[in-house]
Amino acid sequence: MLETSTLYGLLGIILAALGLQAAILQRDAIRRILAINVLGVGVFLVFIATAYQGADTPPDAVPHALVLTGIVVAVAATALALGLQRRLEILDEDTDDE
Amino acid sequence: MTFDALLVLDMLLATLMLMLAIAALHCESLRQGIFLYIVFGLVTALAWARLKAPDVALAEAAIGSGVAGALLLAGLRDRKPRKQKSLLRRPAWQVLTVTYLVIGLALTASWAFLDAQANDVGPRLGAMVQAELANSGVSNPVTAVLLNFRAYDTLLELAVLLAALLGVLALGPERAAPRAAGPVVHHLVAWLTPLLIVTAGYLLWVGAHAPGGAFQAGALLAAAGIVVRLSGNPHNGLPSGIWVRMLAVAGCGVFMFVGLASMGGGANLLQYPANWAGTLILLIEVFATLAITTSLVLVYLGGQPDSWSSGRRKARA
Amino acid sequence: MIDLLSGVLIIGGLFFYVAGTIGLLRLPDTLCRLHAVTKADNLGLGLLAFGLLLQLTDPLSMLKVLLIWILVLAASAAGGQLIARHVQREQEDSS
Amino acid sequence: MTELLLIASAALGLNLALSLLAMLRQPSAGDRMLSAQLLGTNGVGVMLLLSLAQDQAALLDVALVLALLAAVVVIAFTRRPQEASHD
Repeated sequence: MLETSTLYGLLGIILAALGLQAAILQRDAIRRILAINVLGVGVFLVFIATAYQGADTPPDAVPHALVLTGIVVAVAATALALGLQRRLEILDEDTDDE
Repeated sequence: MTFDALLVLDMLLATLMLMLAIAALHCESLRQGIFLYIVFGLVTALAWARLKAPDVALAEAAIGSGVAGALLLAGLRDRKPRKQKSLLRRPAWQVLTVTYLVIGLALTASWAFLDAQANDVGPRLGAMVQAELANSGVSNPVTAVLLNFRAYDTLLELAVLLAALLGVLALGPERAAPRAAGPVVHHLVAWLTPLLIVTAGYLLWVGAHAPGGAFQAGALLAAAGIVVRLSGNPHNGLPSGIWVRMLAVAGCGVFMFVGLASMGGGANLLQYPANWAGTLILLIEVFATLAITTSLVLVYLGGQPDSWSSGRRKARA
Repeated sequence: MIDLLSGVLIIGGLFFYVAGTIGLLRLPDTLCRLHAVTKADNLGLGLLAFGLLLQLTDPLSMLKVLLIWILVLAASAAGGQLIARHVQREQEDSS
Repeated sequence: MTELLLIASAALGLNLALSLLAMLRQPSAGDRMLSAQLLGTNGVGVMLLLSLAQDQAALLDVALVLALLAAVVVIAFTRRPQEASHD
């Protein structure tokens, strides 16, 4: 019988692997940023899956807090990366014009 | 019977997440990829709800699919249409090497995960949290961990957010504002914004005893700033000049101040006196919310607001 | 009795959800699909919400469920308008 | 009652998958936003059902946030950048 936490934990690992593969293989900056976000969700899923202790027990709060922190850090990193890619885009344009 | 239905739901959510992730990462059009990523965020929020992590589900619904989606769309608009590159393929040997390496890594991680599950012995940190919860000043265990037991993490997280904000501000002027919206968007924004603000206030308040708190509230307030911006209003709801900067550092600042003040009372850094803990946590959360909101709206603008540099620009001209 | 009634309401809600999806799958053009989806979907959520309301006891929770329904109704009405405009503009652009 | 709620949420989940499929078949911009709305309402429905089935009142708040953010996403998708303004 498949335990809930095992199902979601393995799903998290597969998602993280998919995100990692795409982050390495894609060439487009925004696609890579997207891939890193998927990688992050995969890792968070492993955390939350380990926190889950069945339908009747309250889950472990520590991984929940870690994941909350992680989500905010991930969005901060995404914003910075998108800012950098915008800067690159502007620089590209300048060199094209010359 | 109950179990069967749950298993069906689990399998559905898992399949959906897998398919959405693959489709979002590898579809032809990047715009569609971002759209699929937002839907992926929605399904992820359902998975968090299913795994009894309502705090995380709230944050995912607000940040993961909402704010991150708006950010990615803004990033996509930075592209000039003629430059929207199609998928560039890599040579087969690179694809194969990376794929096999990643599969190897995933198998190792799965083995470690299954092994850890099979040998699940020893006390969990969660039990310690439950035991000490009464002394934390709040009754929601996740808030207790974030703002009391592991307050260092949260302080540093606010610092990371501030660092990202400084990085974005250093990159130049803000993105061009969208043009003024028509009446439909204006009306939608006119009643959506107050609702977002009220819900944010509510989440901040209930965070002490139920799922919610500074991050979720900050993300919702930031969403309010983002829709005001999207409606073509140049003011985006933030105060001007020095006040924005004060707000952006207020989270870290108040947090550090409280931490140092508790040292003055003879305790360790960030070790609050037990009878004050609830009040101090609320104080920190209010300023953290304001700082998170300010930072998220400013990074959405993508650079220094025009109002900051207009003085300098006039001087140059 | 209440359970039965809310069960019927929930199943009725599901029916409209499915009808909305079938509309999305089968109807010929975007504006028709728009019509089917916004009507059926909100009725679906409405019935579902009323089915759930019968099960709730806490007044704050009931208020929240009502608020969610009204919110989705309003957002869908405005969103339908926006999407129709967007479709129209795309057609103008392409012609 | 819990069983009915769980079965209903699984059925809505299936419906969510189907509407996603519908979207992938017709990827014009209007249809995409249309299914965004449908997916949003679907997600809110599943969240409401789960809230009652798992007896977690907090999930009502999540459903509320989802409903709010679905409106935000629709606005974000229908807005165009300034350069494209010709009307």
